[in-house]
Amino acid sequence: MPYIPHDPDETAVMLATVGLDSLDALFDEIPAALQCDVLEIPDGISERALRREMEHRAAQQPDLRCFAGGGVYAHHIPALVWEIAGRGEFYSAYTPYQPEASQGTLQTLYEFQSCITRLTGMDISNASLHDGPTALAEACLMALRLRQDRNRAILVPATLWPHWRAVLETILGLQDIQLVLLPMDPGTGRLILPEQGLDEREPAAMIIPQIGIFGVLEDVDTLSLWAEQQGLLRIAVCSPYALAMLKPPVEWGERGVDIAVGEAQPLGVPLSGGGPYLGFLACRRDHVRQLPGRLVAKTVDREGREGYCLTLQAREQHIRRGKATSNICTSQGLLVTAATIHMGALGADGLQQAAWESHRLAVRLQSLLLDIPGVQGTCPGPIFQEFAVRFPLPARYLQDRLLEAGILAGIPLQDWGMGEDGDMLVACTELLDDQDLEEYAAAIRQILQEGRLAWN
Amino acid sequence: MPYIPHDPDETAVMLATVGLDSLDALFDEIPAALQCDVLEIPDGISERALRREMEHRAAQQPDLRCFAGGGVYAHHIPALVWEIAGRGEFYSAYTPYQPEASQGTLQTLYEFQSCITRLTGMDISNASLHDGPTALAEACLMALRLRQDRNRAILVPATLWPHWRAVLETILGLQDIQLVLLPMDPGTGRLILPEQGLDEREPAAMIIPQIGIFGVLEDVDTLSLWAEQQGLLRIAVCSPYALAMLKPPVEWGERGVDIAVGEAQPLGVPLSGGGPYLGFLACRRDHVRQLPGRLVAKTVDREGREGYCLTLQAREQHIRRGKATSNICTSQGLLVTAATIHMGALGADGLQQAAWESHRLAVRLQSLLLDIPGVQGTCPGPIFQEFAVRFPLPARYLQDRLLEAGILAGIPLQDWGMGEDGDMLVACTELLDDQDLEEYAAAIRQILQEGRLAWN
Amino acid sequence: MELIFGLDHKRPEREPPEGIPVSLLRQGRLPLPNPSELEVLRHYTRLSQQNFSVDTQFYPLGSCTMKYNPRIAHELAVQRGFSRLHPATPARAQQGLLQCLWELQEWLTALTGMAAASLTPAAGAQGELAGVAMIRAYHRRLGDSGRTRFLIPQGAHGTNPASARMAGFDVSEIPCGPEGDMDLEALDRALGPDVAGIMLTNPSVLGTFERQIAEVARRVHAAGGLLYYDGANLNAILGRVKPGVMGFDAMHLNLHKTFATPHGGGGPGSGVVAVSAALEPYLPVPRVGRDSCGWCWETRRNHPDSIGQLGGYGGSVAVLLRAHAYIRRLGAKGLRRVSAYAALNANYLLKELQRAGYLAAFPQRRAGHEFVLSLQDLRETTGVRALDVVKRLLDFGIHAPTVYFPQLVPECLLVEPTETESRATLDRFVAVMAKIRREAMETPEILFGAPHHLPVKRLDEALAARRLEVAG
Amino acid sequence: MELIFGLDHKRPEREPPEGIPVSLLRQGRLPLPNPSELEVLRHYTRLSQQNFSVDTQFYPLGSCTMKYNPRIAHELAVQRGFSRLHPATPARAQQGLLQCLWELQEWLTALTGMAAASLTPAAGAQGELAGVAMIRAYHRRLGDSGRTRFLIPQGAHGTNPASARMAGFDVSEIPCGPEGDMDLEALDRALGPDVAGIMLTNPSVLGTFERQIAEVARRVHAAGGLLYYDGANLNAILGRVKPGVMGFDAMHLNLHKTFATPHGGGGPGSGVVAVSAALEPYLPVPRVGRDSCGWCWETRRNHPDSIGQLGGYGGSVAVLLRAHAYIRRLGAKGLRRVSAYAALNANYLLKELQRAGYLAAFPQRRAGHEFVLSLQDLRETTGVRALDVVKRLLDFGIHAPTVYFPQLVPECLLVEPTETESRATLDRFVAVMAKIRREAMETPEILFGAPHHLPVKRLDEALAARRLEVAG
Ligand SMILES: Cc1ncc(COP(=O)(O)O)c(C=O)c1O
Ligand SMILES: Cc1ncc(COP(=O)(O)O)c(C=O)c1O
Repeated sequence: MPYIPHDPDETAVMLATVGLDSLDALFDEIPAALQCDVLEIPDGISERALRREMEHRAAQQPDLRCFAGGGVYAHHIPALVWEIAGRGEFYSAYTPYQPEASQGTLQTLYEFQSCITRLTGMDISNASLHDGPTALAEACLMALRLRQDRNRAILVPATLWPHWRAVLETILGLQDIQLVLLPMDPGTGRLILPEQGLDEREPAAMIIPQIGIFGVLEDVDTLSLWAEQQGLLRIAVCSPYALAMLKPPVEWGERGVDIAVGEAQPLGVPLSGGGPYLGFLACRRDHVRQLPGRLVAKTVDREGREGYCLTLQAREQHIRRGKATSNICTSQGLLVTAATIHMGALGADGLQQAAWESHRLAVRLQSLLLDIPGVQGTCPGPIFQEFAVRFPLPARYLQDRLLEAGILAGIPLQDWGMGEDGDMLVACTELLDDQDLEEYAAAIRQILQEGRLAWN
Repeated sequence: MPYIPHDPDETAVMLATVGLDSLDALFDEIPAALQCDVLEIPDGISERALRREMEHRAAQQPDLRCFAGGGVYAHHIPALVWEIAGRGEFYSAYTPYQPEASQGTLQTLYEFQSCITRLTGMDISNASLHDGPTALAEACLMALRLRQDRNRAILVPATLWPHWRAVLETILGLQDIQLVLLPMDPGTGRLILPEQGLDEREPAAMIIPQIGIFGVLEDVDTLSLWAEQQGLLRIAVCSPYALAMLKPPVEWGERGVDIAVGEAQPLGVPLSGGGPYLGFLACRRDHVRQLPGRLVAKTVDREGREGYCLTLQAREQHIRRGKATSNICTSQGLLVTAATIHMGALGADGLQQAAWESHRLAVRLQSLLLDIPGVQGTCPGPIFQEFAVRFPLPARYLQDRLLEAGILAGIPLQDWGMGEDGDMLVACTELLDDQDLEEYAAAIRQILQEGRLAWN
Repeated sequence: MELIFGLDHKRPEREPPEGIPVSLLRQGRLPLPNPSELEVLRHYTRLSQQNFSVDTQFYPLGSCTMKYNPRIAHELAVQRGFSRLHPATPARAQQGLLQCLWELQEWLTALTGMAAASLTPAAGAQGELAGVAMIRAYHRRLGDSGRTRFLIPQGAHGTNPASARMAGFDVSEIPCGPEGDMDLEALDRALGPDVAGIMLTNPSVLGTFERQIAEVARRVHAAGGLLYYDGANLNAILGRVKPGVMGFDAMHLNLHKTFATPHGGGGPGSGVVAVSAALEPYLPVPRVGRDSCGWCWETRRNHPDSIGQLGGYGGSVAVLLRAHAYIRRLGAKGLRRVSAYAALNANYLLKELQRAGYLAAFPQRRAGHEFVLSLQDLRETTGVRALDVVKRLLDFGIHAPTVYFPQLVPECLLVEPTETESRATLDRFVAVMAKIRREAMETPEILFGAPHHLPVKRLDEALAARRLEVAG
Repeated sequence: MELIFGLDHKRPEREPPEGIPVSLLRQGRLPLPNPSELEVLRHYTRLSQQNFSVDTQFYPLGSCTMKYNPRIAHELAVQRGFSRLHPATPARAQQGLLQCLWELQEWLTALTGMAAASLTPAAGAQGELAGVAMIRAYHRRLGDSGRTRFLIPQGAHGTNPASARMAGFDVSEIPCGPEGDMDLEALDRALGPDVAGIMLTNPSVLGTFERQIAEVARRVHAAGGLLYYDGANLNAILGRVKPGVMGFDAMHLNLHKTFATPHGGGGPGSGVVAVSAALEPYLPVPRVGRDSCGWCWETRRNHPDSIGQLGGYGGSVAVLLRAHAYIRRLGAKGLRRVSAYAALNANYLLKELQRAGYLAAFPQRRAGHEFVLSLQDLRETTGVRALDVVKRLLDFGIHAPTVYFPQLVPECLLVEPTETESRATLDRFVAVMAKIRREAMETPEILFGAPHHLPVKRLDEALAARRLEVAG
């Protein structure tokens, strides 16, 4: 039962070996004035009491059908994903610095890297960053290192999720890097390119999201081509389920992008109220020395047998210290393991099946909602699994009301300080079914009806 | 994703190898008249739809604080028990007929056997039977084989759980074995021994439960001594948590018992609405050739290294066929694994801590209930974790009413066709706390109050 | 590995409880160990790694159906709403569970072509016991208590005769012909007024389908006997052939073979029994029923003629839930795919192994879901026995097929690949078997000494029985 | 082992979706494999078995605190009520979660002796970044933008300088004296109006407690700088010494080292930051707050001076829940036991290894929760390097201690046994280390060739970098 094994006899013998007579004496080098108790923390409780308390806490979150997205999605996670990822040998291992004792983790990371390169078409992927937004920030820093001839500035599209932009502001802001905003056409939800090309500030790179903040698919070829013409590095922002259906960033424009990043949470990682998630970052082969984060490579042992190990560690903080490509150390190992197993468990076919179904449901829900009197679309473009809609009542109010029907209705755009009061970003995944959509629409219809009655 | 890997090409190649052109042709030796579809079974559904449906079904069982026992108990199961027992290598292995490839399961079974011998004090334990009641039935058959000089009859105490007796009736009844009932004193809840010893029928064995049906501890020494004097084999019925506190059967009477059986469910096996559980059966060394069920022994490999294998398989049906000591084949392997890990995880100290706490709570609840006007005790004897109480309202009605307070109040004795209308068998485990007891008592007080008001 | 008992730290002693006479209490310390949590975790995690299992190895163990049991069934069956349910909970607080069990009862009844089912038996053997007990009850109810003998085919699984004996019957064996079908003349000779019935699997333990089954049924019935179907091989005909249609009166299903419950190192299982209308009243209780308030457990009160209770409660509920989830996931079509691919894999593997030089016991027959090889030729030419071959297989990370069962084929292997193995796995198995065959000819010592690469070398089972060190 | 991509079965093609221009769609097949579920399960189960892990091996990896992380914390953190929660869920539908996070925020604030905490950083390095960013913001708010330099002790962990650089600072290193304490004169020389602050761990990466910490704090503060505490070594002083009391202004905690989250093969972690009152306004958002309706997420709207968001949402929630469960389970007393036994194990092990002939880098000092050995003597007498010794350890089923860190001790091992290991495990480690030492003297080839008994022999890391095969 106990986490600490020692019994009193063992403790006494060990203390004697050390030449002390009490546990507290082990701290005799620490000035007494610095030592104290922590009285604010309650007494410990048994495992069974803890379980009871925490089950109660967990039960306070109602079970909701999830129509919220915004970069993280409630996709189906096959039972075997965490069954395996949770095995002690994965769960309780350290970063695989000793490759001979870590082939399990290393090959899994290698397979993750391979999956990401296969999804994006890029040459090389690292083995995860903390989440999508930090991956994007790292990509920007990487681009700046690659293009030291340019200004320390990045073109940031107005169609990027606001919380991603916020992270860029924090991290890039520390190095006084400029974020140059590319405007969006509110009528289409797509970016507007400057007519004359760039002004004299000459940023190093442009961020190109495959899907804009209102869910509309960007014309990635046009954007990429333009960026190529401006001599900008291109940083793609992609989502893994969308990549199962949409054109991979290696094919965007004439020459493909330079770096592709995204949030890999949808690949088998539970939503967990906001984290931990995992970002991916893939790039061209010739950019690899500026890659942040861990990288696994295939090699051979002294008998010529294949094996895997961390590589190009000279990029990393534990070797290069202040000059590393990033300060990242602990990244998202176990989530990478889960994501890799998830992709294996679904397979190409399962991933596409889920993508197709999510798309079908989103298109159908969009039309169900637009059929309701008073509900308007925001942008007409093609969508993948998410779209914005304008309700005649405040989106926050509707979100609140739909909780009662066991529905998380989406993300009110005002939560991000965007759009109008009634704007809601709504996402579908294959976890939902047609009846859920109908119940969503019916609930909205009902509330709007009530509203109309109340106002008349 | 799929459970069956073959794609159409693979199927075609394999069929060609077999020399057939369709899957259905594989069944061409089966007369057509015997072949048909199963139209009554609904179409399959996706894993995600299945999860949703089954989560809904699971949620229909309310979360109850469990005061029901009757041989199976809601003890605390440490998180690591099923974490490990559920590992694929235990979960998806077969019976360890190939010992070199099954040392994990075999050593675990050996440790289970060792734990049971240590708990009971007996020499030898098998590696599980289906549940407590079948273990008792097997013990009776074993006793009859050991005592072929005696009548095919067993002394069955009236204090044995009725559902256990029902199983004896079914199984022993098939071989027309006689169950001779030893009566109980309803005032004490204990057995009454015949003044003159046995009549001429001379049964082979006597069953001695350590704890009677009303929860009262039997005077096992007196019972055992008497049975010794009658030349009867003694079959003890014990419960593992009780054995952590009470005298082990090897010490009962003058010479100890011959066979000890019990239900091992409390050792880490979830209640699961009735099963699967696991029975244990331990015996004296000289009775081992009549032991039913699997048995693991230590041995050495050809290099002298220690290892484990199944032993005395000549007792079993796959060798001895019709003359086997039992027909049992598949037993309760994974539950044995869980029970062994459970005992390890709790340790002697944890097991005793839980036993002591269960006892303390039961004694306290008994007195809380007896303080309520109108509530009576049934028997005065010492208890372990369970006791019977007589309510002035029907126990079934109270059980039903207490569900609303999130309490499973116990087992109405009338469910077993025993006692009076108001009699309830109430159990406590360490999963409960003092507040639960107080809420139980308060709920009873309240209902009785209402009742009195209604009747006045 | 060291035993768990070596991991023992002292914990403070406990005061004896008040109110219990000292004479009833344990004296001295409880001789179980006190490890730390990490010690326990490490000990059993490491032990687990010493096992072969379906999750880690190909496991072509005939008669056992070692297939992949979808993990979703496990996840759903152990949900808190099911796992914490005490069996004494009133029916109205367990409707979700009872609905699942009721549906399963219905589905299994349909799948077997029977009239009714009871979920209670804990494993196949207990199902058999229930089955023969029902047949016994049926005859007795007809006033016929002279039927004291049960027939089984030669080579039947050991539980068959053992269960019949446990239900008080004597047993006679019926031989089979060279193609694996039953010798009908021998059957006729065996039948008589003292015969209560016959127990059969179909496909039989030889892996071949008993083609004369309708005729067998006719003759047994004509002689006043009933037919019991041992469902261990149901995977072979799932969704295609109903035992009820073949003429069987009673049967069990091994849910732990066919329906998504893993073997768990030897259980738990479930041996659900299904019967014809004539036997329905005798089904073991409790059964799941429906009344005006919903689903409920029915007891002997509802079924006074029941053979009674076989276990403490309503069966291996958590196993039943897995089977329910599995059937719901696959549906009728999916179940038919199971038998189709089980048969395809078996027949393909048989052909390829024959090509590698192995001799089929019944070369002229289609394999069911499994097949028998005889290594008698190898034994004669090289001295290598079936046991040596399968021990050598372990070295290649492949579990041994069943050996020396069915007992009527000398030096036999019973091989069951199951539907969830890929062609690549089967091909690898064939390649290894071919290699072992070459080794047997060229360097038989390698086989006699096998296994070489496992945690232990070949274990001395005779010594184990002699020393009988069965607790530590 | 074969890659997952080899497990590929063809699946039927899918019609392109309607309503999306072809130019935006993927053309051709998605180049991921299509394995069966069993193939996936087997593949990754077998891979897992090739890992060392705390659950299977002793893992005395200095600076990493590879202790037992109670499984109950995992079980509770992944409950459906937490794991299925979308971060956009309104606060009123996540009160249970928010209450846990709020309590954790309070407890960690208390434990560190700070004024406030923010849970958002995803790992230690991100906590460091947040910390130095807050210090930067603090100075700027005072109008002082000339403080462009951060001090770190020589040999500090690589993330320290990397984080400082990432926040736009230059870095200077301060040497330490022969007993591991900081060289105060060097500190004085380094301090000046351009110094923003200093980053320290205590115990330092040498495993020794910086005894002059109060004096260091006084001098840095006097020079206008602030002190940042790298919490990676908190296990050493848990519940005994509060960084706030030592004089630190900001710090992070590595919940994945000290608070029951496993390392998972390299994450996920959590680097909660805690700060003094002066820095409180700058804490990263979101933070967990309380208002009239209960608990809520507070954003930049509530904290306009915040350095901003470091990640998409509120932090590694599932990791935070594990930490919450762990603290709740242990309570204040339990936390003090952690540091007591971490220290006992480290000091005992150091003594025993010294007895076995190994040289402590700081023999005159008490070990914290870890200690440094130098194998320089071995290298000089036998040519055996620290790397050879730890590779050989792997052969005995013991994970390598940290090697070549801290960089200032030649041929060093950094050994951290943690509190959850038993004396028996430590004694076995000592015995193995003694044996390896003998091997180094007598048969050094064994060490140069190690490991010998793992799935692969020593891997060629140089070749890996040269070939750079990083995807398949
Ligand atoms: C043909 C056959 N019949 C019966 C059984 C007995 O089933 P159980 O092990 O579930 O009791 C088996 C089990 O292997 C079997 O293979
Ligand atoms: C001393 C020290 N500081 C900082 C860190 C970085 O923490 P993280 O890996 O959580 O980013 C580590 C991690 O090993 C460390 O040991």
